[in-house]
Amino acid sequence: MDILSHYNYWVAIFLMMTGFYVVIASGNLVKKLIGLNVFQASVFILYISAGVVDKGVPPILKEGASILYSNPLPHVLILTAIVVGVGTTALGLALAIRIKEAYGSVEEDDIHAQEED
Amino acid sequence: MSELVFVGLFAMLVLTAIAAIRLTDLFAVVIMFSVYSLLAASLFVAMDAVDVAFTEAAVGAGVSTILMLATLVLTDRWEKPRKNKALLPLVVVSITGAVLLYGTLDMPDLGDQNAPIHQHVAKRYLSDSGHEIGVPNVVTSILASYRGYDTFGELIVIFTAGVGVMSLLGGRRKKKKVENNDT
Amino acid sequence: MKIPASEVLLLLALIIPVVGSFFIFLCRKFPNVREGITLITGIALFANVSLIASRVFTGERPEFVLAEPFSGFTLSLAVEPLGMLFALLASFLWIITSIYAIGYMRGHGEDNQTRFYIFFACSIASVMGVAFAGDLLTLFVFYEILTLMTYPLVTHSGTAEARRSGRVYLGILISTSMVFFLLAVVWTALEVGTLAFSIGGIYPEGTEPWVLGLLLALFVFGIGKAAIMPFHRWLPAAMVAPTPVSALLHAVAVVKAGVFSILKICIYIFGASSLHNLAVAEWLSLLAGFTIIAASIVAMGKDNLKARLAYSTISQLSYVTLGALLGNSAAWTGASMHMVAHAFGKITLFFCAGAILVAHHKKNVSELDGLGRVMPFTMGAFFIGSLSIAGLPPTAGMWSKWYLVLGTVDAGELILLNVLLLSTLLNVYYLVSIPIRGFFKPLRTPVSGIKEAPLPCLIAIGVTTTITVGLFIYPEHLFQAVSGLVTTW
Amino acid sequence: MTRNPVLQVISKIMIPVILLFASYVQFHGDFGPGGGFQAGVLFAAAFILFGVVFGIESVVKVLPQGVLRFFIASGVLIYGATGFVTLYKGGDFLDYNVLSSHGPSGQHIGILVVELGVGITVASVVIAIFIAFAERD
Amino acid sequence: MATIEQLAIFQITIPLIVAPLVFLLKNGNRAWFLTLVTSVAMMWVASQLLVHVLSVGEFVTQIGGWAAPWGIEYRVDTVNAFVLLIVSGMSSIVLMFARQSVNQEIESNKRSLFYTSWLLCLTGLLGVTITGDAFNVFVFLEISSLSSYVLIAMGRDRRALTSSFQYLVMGTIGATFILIGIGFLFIVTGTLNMADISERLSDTSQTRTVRTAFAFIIVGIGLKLAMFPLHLWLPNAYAYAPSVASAFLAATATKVALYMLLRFIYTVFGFEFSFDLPLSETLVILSSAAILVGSVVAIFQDNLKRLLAYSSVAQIGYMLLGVSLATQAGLSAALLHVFNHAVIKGGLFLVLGCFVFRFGTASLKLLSGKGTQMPWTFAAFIAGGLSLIGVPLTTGFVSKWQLVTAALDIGWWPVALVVLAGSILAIVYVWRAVEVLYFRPVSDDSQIVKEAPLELLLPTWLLIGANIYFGINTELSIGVADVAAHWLMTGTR
Repeated sequence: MDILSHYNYWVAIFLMMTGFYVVIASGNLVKKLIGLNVFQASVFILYISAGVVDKGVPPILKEGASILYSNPLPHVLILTAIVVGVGTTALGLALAIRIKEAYGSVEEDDIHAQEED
Repeated sequence: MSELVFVGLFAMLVLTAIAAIRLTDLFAVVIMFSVYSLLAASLFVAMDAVDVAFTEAAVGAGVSTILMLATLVLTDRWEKPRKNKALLPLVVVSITGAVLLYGTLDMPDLGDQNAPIHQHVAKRYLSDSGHEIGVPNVVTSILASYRGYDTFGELIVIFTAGVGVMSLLGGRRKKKKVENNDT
Repeated sequence: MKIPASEVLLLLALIIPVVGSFFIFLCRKFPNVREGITLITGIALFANVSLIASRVFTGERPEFVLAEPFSGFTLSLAVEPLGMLFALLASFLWIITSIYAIGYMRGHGEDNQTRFYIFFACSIASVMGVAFAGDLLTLFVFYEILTLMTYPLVTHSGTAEARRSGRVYLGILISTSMVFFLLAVVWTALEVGTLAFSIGGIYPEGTEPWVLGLLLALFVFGIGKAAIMPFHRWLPAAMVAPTPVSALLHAVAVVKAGVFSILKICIYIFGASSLHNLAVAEWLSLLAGFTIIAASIVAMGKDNLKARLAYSTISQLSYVTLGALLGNSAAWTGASMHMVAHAFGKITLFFCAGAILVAHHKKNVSELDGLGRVMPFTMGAFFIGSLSIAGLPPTAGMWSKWYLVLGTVDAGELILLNVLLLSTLLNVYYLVSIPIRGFFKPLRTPVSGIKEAPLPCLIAIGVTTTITVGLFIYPEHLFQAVSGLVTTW
Repeated sequence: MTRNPVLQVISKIMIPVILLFASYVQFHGDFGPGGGFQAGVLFAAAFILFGVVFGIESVVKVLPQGVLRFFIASGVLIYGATGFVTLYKGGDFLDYNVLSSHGPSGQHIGILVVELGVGITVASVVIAIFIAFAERD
Repeated sequence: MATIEQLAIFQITIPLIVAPLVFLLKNGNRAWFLTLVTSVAMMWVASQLLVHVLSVGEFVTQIGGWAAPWGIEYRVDTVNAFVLLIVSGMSSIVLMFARQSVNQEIESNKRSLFYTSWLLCLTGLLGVTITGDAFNVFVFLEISSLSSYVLIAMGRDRRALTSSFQYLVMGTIGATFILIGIGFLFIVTGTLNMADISERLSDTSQTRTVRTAFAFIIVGIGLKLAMFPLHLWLPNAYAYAPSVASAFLAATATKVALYMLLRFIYTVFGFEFSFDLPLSETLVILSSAAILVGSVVAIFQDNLKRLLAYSSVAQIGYMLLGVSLATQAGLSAALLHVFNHAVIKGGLFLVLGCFVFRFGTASLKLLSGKGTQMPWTFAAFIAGGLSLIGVPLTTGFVSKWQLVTAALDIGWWPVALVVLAGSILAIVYVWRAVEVLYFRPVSDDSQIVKEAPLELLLPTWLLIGANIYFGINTELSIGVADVAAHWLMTGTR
């Protein structure tokens, strides 16, 4: 196994983990959501890079016998996943706004402090 | 050639992601995220996923960024530093990452055209969709026909998100009172 | 009128009290009607049970399957002589207690009397379920229901003390049964594949002794209602309940359901031969012996009359457990008879305690000096009752104790023989002494004339006392009933 | 919102272009990249731009809540109805082959219709979300 | 008359198509009625499916005219037909209860949105259950998740917002984990159809990639399932959601997640692969901890809804414990408890709905002594509580019996002891509530209320009655659970 032939996955994993870290370590709700987005977008990179074919072209059929196309299936899946992601983000942001209105803050620490008393 | 593009884009993605972690000005973080999306979109183009690139650009750099900015206007621009820096997140993330790395060890190489992912279902789509569907863009064929049901689900997700946002933010216009019905 | 089949009668034994409680609920606004219904239900139940008994003692063995919740394991009713005896005892004493309760509850001005009568009836229904349980699963189910149905009676007054006692009551009884008893039942089900009671036991030959021993221990400790130490604390706690509850449930129905279950399990699940070979059975019977003595010693220190009676009950229950574990026919005969004898003796004592409470508001033993002159009838009954508990003539208790002693001799358990004899002495000291002081010591606070409890209370006391003595003079019926069983064991 | 005349003029030119491009993306998805979802987002982008430049009230005036709700629902209904039509015609759910005697042309019709449904709902949901956020100011 | 394949399609598509119609309605009562009718119809469909698979056997339905793995298919078997019936049935019963409760708790202009979300959530749960495609699972999972975030956020308390947010974050992490896992499987097999994956895995199963995929899918589902210690979102979410949403979600959402877990363990990865990994050991430790910790924490809750929520954490532990035994009896006990717990918790949350309806609170402190004012509701609470404890003649007892039997059968007596210890802890938390509700002096005398209206009491007692009915007559519940477990273990009927 050629070590360098997997760098795409490894970078994607590094990116995923930065996003994941922001989600669980940050106390700011909006930043958490941004982290979530980075996390998901990096998963998308993982999927898409798995669909790459050396010397391939985008999967739009052309006349010609032996054209090498990239794998279209990951693209379809990720299109769906992107949409799901934006739906989640919109909902999360709307919640963040309501939380700000109800608590006056979007920091987890402040919110906890208010709920304890 | 494409390898070089990949490496360059990956390097920039890493830099933006790290910047997004470290910044506390959320406005800058959102911009970083927007840049991140655009870079990802470019990467997708380089990886032959033009549809995905288009969508990622429109959604990540477009819709999401606008919504995030709008949220920042309504909430706070600056992130407060946390009182206690917990070690736990770092541990969790390291373990998760390590497991993922372990998982990649048996994966096929990047771009290997003999990888199983290219052999089974996808192969048939590429070879048969032309005469079965008659649409040149295979992504569209799969999206709307072979896996049209998933797309229906995707539409429902968007619908759900719309319903959710309307139920959370709709109805009470221009009222900015802090609710405190804490019973 | 056509007399229905015995199976239907069995079901009726469960239904009658439940239907009765429903009517009690309907008539909650009319106390006289309500109490009338209680009595009618009691009489109907006793008639029903007697009818079953008349058939069972001629050899009929009705069975009735209620449901089959797990494949192969049913909820079923079935009658055998021991259960029959228990059902007769409980249903008969329910009538007596109802009469007593009417006097007591009114005389004492208790709240929530409707709730009291409803749950009382439901408890009796559960007792019938225990008595007529056709298999171990059913026994377990009704055992648990009985605990729940008696909880509202224990916490009747709703005071902080009652709630605390209720917690102890529920906590110990449910915990022991949910963990030990249930575990033993499930284990048995897995081990044997059936839970039906059968003569000679159900465990197949060659079951590992440690398995049998562990199971026996699980059963004995799991049946917390038998109040073997260290799971006895619920019984004194339950004494916060109104006296009729203590009298019927915690001298007769509930506690007897416990020892009845142990007896039944020893006879029909383990069988004599299994018990003989088990070291654990011997250890447990020694523990029962310890409980007999320890509870008696604790009882001596209790000034509160009901508490003293409660500890006496703990001690007496272990007689039955002990007899059950000895596993020979003399011991089993003694244990069965003791269930009956102790029931009449102890209920008399509780009735007396309640009568004293209602008439003179006295709860403590130390206040009873000289009370014999004011309540001669009650104190006389108390004397008879305590003789029976001690196992002295002319009372029923003597016969049962006699057979238990024979059982220990048969089993060669000299320590236990001495325990029984010592226990008699202790009983004399802490129970028989009470009426003696009541008659011979001077009255503390002078009361003019005789002041007894309300008439219904006296009637009840009279009946149970008479039977206590009657069973001494004419023990044949009881003995025949029991020995009729013994031959089939 | 600031009412900058330069912006207003530019956006007046831009918005039709965006709309046109959106329509192109909507109906050309079979051949090149694009499709209902991307078109919907672009379409919404035009309205968002309009709202940013001319104020959110003007968007609400064009697309009041009720109308928007109608569009949101109708996209989903179009997609679902397509499925039921194919089911009714004896095919599977969303089996476009039965829409026409010639398989691929049935596929063509089907894809066009469902993409339209996607476009309508996506555009109107994105606009609705934007309005909901903007109205909180 | 529709064919059985069409019925399977209708199971998902009809609520999907009704949802936008409900969304267009302005009147909350009409929206409610349409939702209720749809839900009941789906319950009927599910029962037809179950009858069919029990008598004829499992079947597949393809969508879009493409056979799997090219297209997406539904796969209906005993296990998921059982879950479909539980989900649609609980939804219907809770909806019967919903009208008055929702009218009181949710602003009038948001009611139709609430019912739209309800239908979407129902569809999502049904869709996850019925589908045979791994990626489709993800899509429908997100439909159910997003709509449940909305349902929870509609609670009156402001903490509903934070708990919904917390759930959103954890739920999305879970979904993303599942997405990663599915991606890994996709990369090594090249397919998304579950049956196809399973077939192709048999050659490549012992690779590191597949093991990682397994880990991520289990953890991802574990988040959705509120598997200890990933349960942190659950107590708040159930506590502050509108009463009916709590009842609906508590009775269905975690059940579907458990089904997903079983589906992946047994039919995608396969029994041998899954239990070669230290799955059994992990599950047994986590679920025992869930039972003990969940129950102990429940004892200290002041809010009754939170109390029940922590009890749910413990009850999920019971189900996972059954799975961890890795035997058919254990699996059957787990599936049985899926059903029984749905009935118990659904019923109890409806009881709390009645209390909230009259008193506006589920706080134990504020409700002290008020049980007597609503005798029927209080009686239902006791009956449901007894079932939770596992007293004989209730469903809880049946579950416990089956679980203990299964554990003892393979000699895991410490597991049996954990189960029994859990029920003792349950006595403590249930009885604490009963005592406070009944015996404590009333905190303020001003509020004297009537018994809850019949419209609320009937569905409540329907579920509580079901607790007793299925505690005595277990032919249906145990019967189906046995068949389903057998199917999962062997792949044959």
